Amino acid sequence: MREETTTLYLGPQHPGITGNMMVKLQVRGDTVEKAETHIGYLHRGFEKLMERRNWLQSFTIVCRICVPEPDPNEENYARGVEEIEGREVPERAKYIRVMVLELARLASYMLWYGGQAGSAGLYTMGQWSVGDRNYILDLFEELTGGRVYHMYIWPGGVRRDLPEGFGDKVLKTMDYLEKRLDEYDRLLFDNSIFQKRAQGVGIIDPKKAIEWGVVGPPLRGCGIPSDVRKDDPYEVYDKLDFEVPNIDGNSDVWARALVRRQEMRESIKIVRQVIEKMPSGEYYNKIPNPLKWSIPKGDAYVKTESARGEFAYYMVSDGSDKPRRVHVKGPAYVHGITLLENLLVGENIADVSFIMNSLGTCPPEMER
Amino acid sequence: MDLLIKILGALATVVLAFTVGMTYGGLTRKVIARIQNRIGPPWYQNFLDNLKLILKKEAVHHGFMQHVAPLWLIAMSITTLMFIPILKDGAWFTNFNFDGDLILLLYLMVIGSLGMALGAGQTGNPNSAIGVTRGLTQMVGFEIPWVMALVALMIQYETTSITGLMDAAEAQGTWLVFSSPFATIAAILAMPGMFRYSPFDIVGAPAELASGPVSEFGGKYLSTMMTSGAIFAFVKLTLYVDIFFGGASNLVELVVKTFILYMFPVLWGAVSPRFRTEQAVKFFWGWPVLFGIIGLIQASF
Amino acid sequence: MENKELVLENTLVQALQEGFTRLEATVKRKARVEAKIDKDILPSLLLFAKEKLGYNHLSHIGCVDWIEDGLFEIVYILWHPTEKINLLIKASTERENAIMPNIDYIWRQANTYEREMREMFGIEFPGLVGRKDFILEDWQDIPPMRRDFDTEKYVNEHFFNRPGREDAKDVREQVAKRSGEDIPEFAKKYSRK
Amino acid sequence: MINDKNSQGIVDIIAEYARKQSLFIMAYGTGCGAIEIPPTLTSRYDAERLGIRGAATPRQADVLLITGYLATKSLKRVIRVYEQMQAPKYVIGFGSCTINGGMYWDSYNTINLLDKYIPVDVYINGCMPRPEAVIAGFEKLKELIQSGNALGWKKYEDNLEEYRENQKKVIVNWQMPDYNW
Repeated sequence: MREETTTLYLGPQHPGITGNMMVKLQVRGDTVEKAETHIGYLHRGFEKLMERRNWLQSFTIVCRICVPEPDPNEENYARGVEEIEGREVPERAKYIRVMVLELARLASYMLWYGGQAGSAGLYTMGQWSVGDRNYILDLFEELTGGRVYHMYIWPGGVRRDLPEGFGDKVLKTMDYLEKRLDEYDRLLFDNSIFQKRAQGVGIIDPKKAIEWGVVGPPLRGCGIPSDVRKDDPYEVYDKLDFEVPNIDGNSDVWARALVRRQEMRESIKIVRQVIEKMPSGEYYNKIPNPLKWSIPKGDAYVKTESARGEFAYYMVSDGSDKPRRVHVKGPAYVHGITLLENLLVGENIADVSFIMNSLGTCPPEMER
Repeated sequence: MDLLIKILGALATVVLAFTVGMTYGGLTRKVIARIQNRIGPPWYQNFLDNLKLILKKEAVHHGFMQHVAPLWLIAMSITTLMFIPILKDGAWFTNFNFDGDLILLLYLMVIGSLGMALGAGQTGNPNSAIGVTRGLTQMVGFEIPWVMALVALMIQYETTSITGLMDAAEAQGTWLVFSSPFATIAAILAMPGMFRYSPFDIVGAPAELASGPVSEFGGKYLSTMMTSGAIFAFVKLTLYVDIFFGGASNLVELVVKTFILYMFPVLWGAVSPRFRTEQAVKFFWGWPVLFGIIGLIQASF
Repeated sequence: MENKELVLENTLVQALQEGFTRLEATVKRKARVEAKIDKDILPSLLLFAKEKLGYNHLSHIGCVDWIEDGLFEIVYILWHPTEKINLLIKASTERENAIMPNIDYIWRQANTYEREMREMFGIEFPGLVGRKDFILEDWQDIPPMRRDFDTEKYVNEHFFNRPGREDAKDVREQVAKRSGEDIPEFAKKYSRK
Repeated sequence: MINDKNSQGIVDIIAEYARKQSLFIMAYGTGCGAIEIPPTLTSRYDAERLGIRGAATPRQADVLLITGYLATKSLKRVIRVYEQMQAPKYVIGFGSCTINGGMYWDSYNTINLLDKYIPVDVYINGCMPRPEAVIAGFEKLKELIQSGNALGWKKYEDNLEEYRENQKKVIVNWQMPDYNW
């Protein structure tokens, strides 16, 4: 065994990395001594582009900020505009938004299933879950016209009403999904090798987690049931019955996996409730002529619980027809840089990609 | 005339091993695809992949050893193949085996990996270097139960030749899997490690090491290694069938037995994540070694 | 009625105003409290909020370029995990030779935000460690997120454009010509000349 | 050269058949289009039945998928990856952003016109292209390969100076070895 350290560049071209980013590792033997995240391979300058586009044009590009789960971006943008402008949203639109957000969460978690299992070498899981994810994308396609980018939740409501019989289709998909989730459990969570790989790896100190800026499933994996849907309820989440998973675990990869496993079931529960309670009425509070649509001076800090954690926008309007500043803060901004760099020290190289997947590092939202 | 048959037989063996090995590779992908709810590639996909790799117009190498490593591997695979009786009594496929061949085989099967280690080391890719280290560590893991199983058989039947073991099986009327079950279990548990299928595929794990030792090998080098891998898979399967499952008296029997045996690591791999290196070694030194010891005790008394 | 709902928020405003004299604090809405402060006493306010008031989660640091006033406004957004309130602390600095106090000893994740601001706005943080290049690589122009940076001009200078874009056909007119219909009156004013 | 269909001998036809039926995709998700690659490769669309599968390193790959916009920082790595691939190699420009910049046409950090920097054999348009469109793009590439017309790599070799000039216009600090083929 060699004694000196080796520099290992994990990425940007690397099958194990979650997207287009790079982690520079100093390894001794099989153990990581130092990790450094390098980002910027996906930087498009969204915040600059939004300064050049008017309020409605900006709405079409925000969904591109996060690829696996674009809807929290639309939701944030719409809610931020509504908060600054004081625009009312019809009740039906709120329910539809919640449904879309929860479906997006499910789709994102199913991609996570594939990533988490795939980084541990269990490719069958990814084939199943990413394949089944298409059923959710089909629903999106019928509702919004797009599989991945929906551009559906916009200021004032949603872009289209639900198609005929859509609720039944959603319920049918949910029934199917629930059946499949049990099979996923048998394949992944009951697998003793996966348990051995996941337990005791990537431990976040629960006492420090809040201070370090950890949010979302990693924070809930520490036994701190923090969720924007409960803490700062938006849309109609305060009228719905769901639970935030409270895992009494080790705050390791395994605990985070359990959080996501339970949250998928909660999401299915929420979607069912939303379909059941869906009010009739308007779905859209019409905005004025978008070319002349100015928004009064003001700022807003809005946040949405995405599949990876709290997704926040800080939006500033200077009273003109274009946003002054839209500052995006994705959960991976903290998880993928400071937290990851600290968690990886002392871990095995084999677990680097595994931990990254469990934190949900997503480069497009780190660098926008 | 004898010599001619020997030479032709050897050539036929290589062709057979290549064809069967590659087809098994294709069928494996098909089987795994069916498990994964997919149609999967056609059974001849691996032949096409291999052909394409040979036909690549360029293949960069980083020095002499990288040139040699794939050739080394394929030479070792063919040499090993030569010492294995493919069919029980045929004049054609008995090849060059002699009395001491089981011990020789143990060495030959290791030497291929060492050549690979040298070749991968020269590419300068840290992924390769780490992959090789892991490969050698893992080899230490699975070699122990495997050698224990073979030694148990050698003691029990007082022979070190494969044909001797096959004769013993014929003489007692049952396959060795029934007369020395513990050694067989130890050997079979070591098998996925030998094939480097999940859960023991950490050596070339794409998610960490970008396919590990082979990451700098492309074009004709990769093709040579694929060929060598196919032949070596056939070698290992035939060896297992010869030793534990009574060998085969015709090709159909051989193919059926090896394929059924092959499905064990494949199916296990399809539903397993991979072990880390130390976990893999721990696994091999757990139950498989225990079975090996029981096998040895059974053989001694 | 309203005061009853915003009890926690109002207590926070009082606590802030008692602790610091040169500070304006207002309740924006439920769970959002805003405070404006001078940049010199910003670190002590952040420490006060973290240690004494329990706002130990740094959610976000945002930066807005007010080019008309010659100011950068930096917003530190904190979160109280049990009282569930977001505290927005705003501080300004001059655009020329912009310097802000470095706070990554209070929250280590602030380091990332500060590196980004240094790169994107050109704000210096004395004592900040970390590579100069964070998101961009070999950037030679003025920091791109400043409002006086013209991205379209930069694009035209550095990148290629697909030929055929220049003739810039008016889609409306083309469609009208093809279908043989007139452009509606109300839409004519948006047509290209 | 074999760019004329009539001059293809039987060996060429077999060779091109093998090449087109076995396409290893470089595992490099350069942009947001990478999100539609997993569905394309997994159970519903199953590109593996068409001989398309992933390859972990550039040495083993045949197809470089440029999935969407390319930030200038990424472009440098993409060029390096492309040059490490072994000929014959093919490039698929995936998504509108590779064609004309798409909705990032005025972004200071993304290039607009991919084939000024590396040769592109097939473009797939859309934002983002559906898996069906991706598979259709691959079928188009297969047609080109079978007829011997997927010669982007040849074009790159022949016009290396021109490509280098364009690349160096964007990449300020060219700390890369000049590649040996």
